[in-house]
Amino acid sequence: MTDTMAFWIVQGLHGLQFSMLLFLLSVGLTVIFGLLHFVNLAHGALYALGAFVSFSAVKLTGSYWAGFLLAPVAVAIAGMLLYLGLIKRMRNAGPMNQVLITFGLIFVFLDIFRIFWGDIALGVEEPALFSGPIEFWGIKYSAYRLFVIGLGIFVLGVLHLILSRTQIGAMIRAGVDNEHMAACLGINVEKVFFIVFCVGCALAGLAGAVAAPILSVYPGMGTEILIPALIVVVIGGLGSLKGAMAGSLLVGFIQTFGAVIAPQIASVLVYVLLAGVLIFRPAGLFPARS
Amino acid sequence: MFEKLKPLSVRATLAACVMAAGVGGVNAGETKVGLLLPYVGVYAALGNEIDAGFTLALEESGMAGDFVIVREDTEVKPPVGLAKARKLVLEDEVDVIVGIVSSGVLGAVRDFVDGAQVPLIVANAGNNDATGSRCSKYVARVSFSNAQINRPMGQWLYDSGVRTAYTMASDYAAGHQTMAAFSEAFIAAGGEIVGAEFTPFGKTKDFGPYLSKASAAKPDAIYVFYAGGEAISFVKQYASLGIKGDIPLYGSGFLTSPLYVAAEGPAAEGVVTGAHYAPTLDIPENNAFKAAFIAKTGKAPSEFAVQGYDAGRVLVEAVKSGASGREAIATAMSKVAYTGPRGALSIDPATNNVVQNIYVYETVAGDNGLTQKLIGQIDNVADAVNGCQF
Amino acid sequence: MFHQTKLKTFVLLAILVGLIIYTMNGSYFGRELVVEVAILAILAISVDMVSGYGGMVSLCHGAIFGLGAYAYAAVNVLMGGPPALAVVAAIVAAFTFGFAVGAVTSRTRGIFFIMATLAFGQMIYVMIFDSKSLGGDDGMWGLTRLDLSAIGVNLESGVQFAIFSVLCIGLTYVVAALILRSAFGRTFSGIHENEDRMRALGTPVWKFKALAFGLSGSLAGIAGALAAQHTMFVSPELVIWTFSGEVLIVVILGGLGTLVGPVLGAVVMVFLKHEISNITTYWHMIIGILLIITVMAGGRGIYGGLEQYLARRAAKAAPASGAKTDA
Amino acid sequence: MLKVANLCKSFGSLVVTDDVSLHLEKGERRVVLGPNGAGKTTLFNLLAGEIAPSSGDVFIDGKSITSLPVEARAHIGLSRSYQKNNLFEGLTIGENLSLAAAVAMGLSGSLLRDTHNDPELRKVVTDVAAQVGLKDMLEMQVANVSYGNRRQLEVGLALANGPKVLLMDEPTSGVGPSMISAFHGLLKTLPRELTVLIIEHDMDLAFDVADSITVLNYGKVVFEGTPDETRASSLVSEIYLGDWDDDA
Repeated sequence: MTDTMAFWIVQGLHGLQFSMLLFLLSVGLTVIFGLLHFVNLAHGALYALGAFVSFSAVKLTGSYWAGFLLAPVAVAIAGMLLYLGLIKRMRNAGPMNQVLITFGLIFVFLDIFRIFWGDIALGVEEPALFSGPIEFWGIKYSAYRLFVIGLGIFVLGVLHLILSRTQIGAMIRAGVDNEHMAACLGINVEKVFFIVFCVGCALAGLAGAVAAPILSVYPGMGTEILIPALIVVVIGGLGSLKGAMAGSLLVGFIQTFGAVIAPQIASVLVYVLLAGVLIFRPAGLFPARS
Repeated sequence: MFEKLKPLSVRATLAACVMAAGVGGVNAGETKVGLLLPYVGVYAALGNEIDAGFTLALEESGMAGDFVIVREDTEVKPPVGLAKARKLVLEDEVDVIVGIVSSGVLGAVRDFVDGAQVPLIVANAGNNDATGSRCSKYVARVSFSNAQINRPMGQWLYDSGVRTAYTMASDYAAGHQTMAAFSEAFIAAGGEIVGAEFTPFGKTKDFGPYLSKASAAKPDAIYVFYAGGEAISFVKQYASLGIKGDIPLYGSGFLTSPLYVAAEGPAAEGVVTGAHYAPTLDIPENNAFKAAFIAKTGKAPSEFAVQGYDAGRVLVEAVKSGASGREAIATAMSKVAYTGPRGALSIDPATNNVVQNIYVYETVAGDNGLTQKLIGQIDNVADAVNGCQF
Repeated sequence: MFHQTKLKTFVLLAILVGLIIYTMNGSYFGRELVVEVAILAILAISVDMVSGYGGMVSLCHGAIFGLGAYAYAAVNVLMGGPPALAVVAAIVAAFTFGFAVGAVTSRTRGIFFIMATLAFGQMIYVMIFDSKSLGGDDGMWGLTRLDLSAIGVNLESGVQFAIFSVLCIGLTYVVAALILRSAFGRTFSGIHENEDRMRALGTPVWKFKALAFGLSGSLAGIAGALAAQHTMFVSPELVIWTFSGEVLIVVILGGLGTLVGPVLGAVVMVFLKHEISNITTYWHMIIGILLIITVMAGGRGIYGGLEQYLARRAAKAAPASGAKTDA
Repeated sequence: MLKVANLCKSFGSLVVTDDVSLHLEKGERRVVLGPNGAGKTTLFNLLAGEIAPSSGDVFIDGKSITSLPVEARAHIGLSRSYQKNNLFEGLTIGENLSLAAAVAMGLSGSLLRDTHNDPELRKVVTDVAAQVGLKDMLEMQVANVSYGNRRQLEVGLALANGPKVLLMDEPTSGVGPSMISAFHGLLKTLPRELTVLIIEHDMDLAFDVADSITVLNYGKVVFEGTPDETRASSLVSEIYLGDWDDDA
């Protein structure tokens, strides 16, 4: 293996790793979007909550896996409360009110993080199992990042199986396609919504827990990741698993290779892509609903 | 606009409320101080450290009663910082302003305090220009300049055997000034810069692509400038990607600041940085300071706490020398010199920047987590005049 | 569809006169608050114009505002141009960007539109932040204010600048009202009501959306020019996306689609925030909770509520009259 | 005036408009008859440009408008009303009409003129309102008026839009007999040079106002002739008798 080839493979892995993180975050966002027609700007804050919970769990138990398991559960519970308290009532309130409510939630979460975890950025250690680099084919790469890539692919596979093979998956697909039709078919739409919302939140929490050892954990982390995640959703198309993955890969690879090849314009490239999609495919690349 | 220009007063601590006895209650001989720091936002932690250091200095002098403090929150937003500075000067009529963490806020405030002839003691913001081309008789800096910390590191790296270096920094003024100073000195010493990268400031989550690029260039060393959350991400990713085993990491001290190093964990072991303060500096002044700071706040001080302390000390020394009122304090603060927690310290009358030692330390595992092992010291580092004219 | 009612005229004049009186009698800091109110109110008017009357809920007006401020600074500082020219540049730049966003997003609706504006606003932020010539993270300083000495006004004076800012609210309101009651504005409202029918009637919808967004943008540009002159300094914080959300809060608080409501909202928000932040540094949370309550209550904002209250009282007084509100 | 040549539209394998050709002279009143699902509304959508044909052409005044978008066709003078009310619900009747009239008069883009208080435009609005029987209801909000009034406004919008060719999609759908006769009267008062194509279910109305009649079935033109010929046609009565439940 030549150095150049190894270099590009490593960069490809970087792109893949970032894409998977974006995927975990945006898949919940996009399915909640597609099914509930609800835009949750606080999705980023839930991701940050996942990271903070994972930080505390790791600190208490000394094990990364405690955070890995606890964060999705805690964030799903937070999502449950949000759904029952606010979101259920705001489902038909129109996009602007939803944007405003969840925008308010961002403020609330920011200060909650500050009160409980302070202003200083925190760190979470990689799990011992995946600590440090491993070498294969003459390439040295972070074991933990490979784990993140694997996890992303695993989650994609599980979600795909659930959507295509199970009863609830069929209900979700029917609901995304046509809510009234689904209700007519005797599907308990409310229940499906609730489950999907909680699962979306759990995935955001998982993304936070997974990101924590790579990045640092601080109150503003959710607000910063929100815009890339929204761009992924718009590019991919609302409500589609395929779209979320395609959007994540596009954004992840454009950012990674943009940073390596053309750092001067890297930051604008994603927006150019977005503008192009909006002009030529206003419903995104793979909209769930035709 | 309420987010950007929101001028308001934030009482950071209860103690402050006691001291801020209210407008108009200033007796003759008392000095009114405007403490202009971020209490919310990304630098809130720095603001609180500086605040604690500053009040410690006043208390320690036994002259706390001679000062009235008015605190204002910059929210790390230049327009807000400027609005607050105006408020302090025009409404509260303070004698001196102390603080300012971000260079953006300093850039916004500089012309105003210069025009209003109000002395400003800068407690962090390191932009070279503030004591260079945009220097002012009324602006003195007790913290550092970006060049001051990193210029000596160029020679030091060469002397310790590094011949080729790859530089990486956040893409904003501090990053560029840091790297310019380091690179110039390193090249002058005989070294070679084999590559330089400026990563988008505040937006870079994944340094992987840049780190892999740096690693592919096979330099003797990587020299970086990152601070806060970016420093944590950077150091951890550097270790996780396995570059740590191949290429040593050097940088300016913020990379492994005591404030953040615990979050970096074992990844930070072996990283060598240069800074204007190291907590393990074993001199009586530092040991006394550390004990007093821990007694006051319950935690060990960072370089930011020291900067706050020295800002307070400079003010106290100026007032002790008999200065009272804006003009007198401005004149007196340029002449202050003493030995403090970071060793001998004085204000350079030519630029109003601090003259101080730069310490090189390695982050190593200690009994209670990570600690700093001093491995080098460059004495009395002063910046060139750089076009400064009062 | 927009109607300038007597109540609107009264409320607007009451606010403007109130602010001027407050400026004359207030402290230095009171004047800062007044300028803040003015900048926020102008921006809120511009957002209400497209969001309230055209259904184009924008999350990029903060960025357009910042772009205006930067255009002002660029002409004033980098090119050494006079402030008057810089104001024109601010308006032109804001108009151009607004027009482009309006055109590109004209086919998108609802949440897609909102997110697209968010992303394009963020694009401006990234470009400004990355631009070395615009000072990057440090921003630009050394801005000068308009020279109105010809008419005996000295904007260097805090009081006069604050009053000038208040008058700018009035000016912006008049411009927005004239646009909304013109044939163009009514057609724009028609598009909001029923886009397909408006198109079937022969309206090239995208042109109207783009132009309306551009015109609204130019009002945001005025706010930007005012902000640049106020601080005499610009930095990327002006362009940050959350500010767009905050402006939207002000519009909702005051009353979406009422034009005068957002002015009222700006006054309430600035003074409220000032009071809350005197008490705690966790004011973000309190503002957030207030916002959630306001929206959950499903209210029509402060002005909408006032209008409703007066209409109900009038209906009680004269039960037979079927007075029509202009909601 | 309006010429349709070999117009086809299919959705997948479903052919909804099958080689339709029509020719309307200036001032002609043509009624389109046909059972439900015959493709009448689809034909209108094709003519108005709301959907694109699979093949074929549409001409106005001899010029092809096939590639023009909806709004450009309206500008040329092709105006339509809808079978299902498609109005500006939140506005008053007067505001509705003035929106349509402003477009026709080329004022809609003006930033200077206030169409609400423009005498010239005001006159068009009151004239059209009088024509469709809404003269006294200009200040009423659409959301608050009866279904019948909305049907009237639906036609009013099309008329205020200054048409040369008027497409009316079941203008009397769902209204009572008195309103049907009122509408009947309206059609007779329309300027004689206006070309009108109407989809209609009410046979009496159709035979009374039409100069000519086209019958569609399964997307095809199956009959074309004068009202008398149509009345006499066994094919037409067969289609109608065979599909009697068309009283939608």
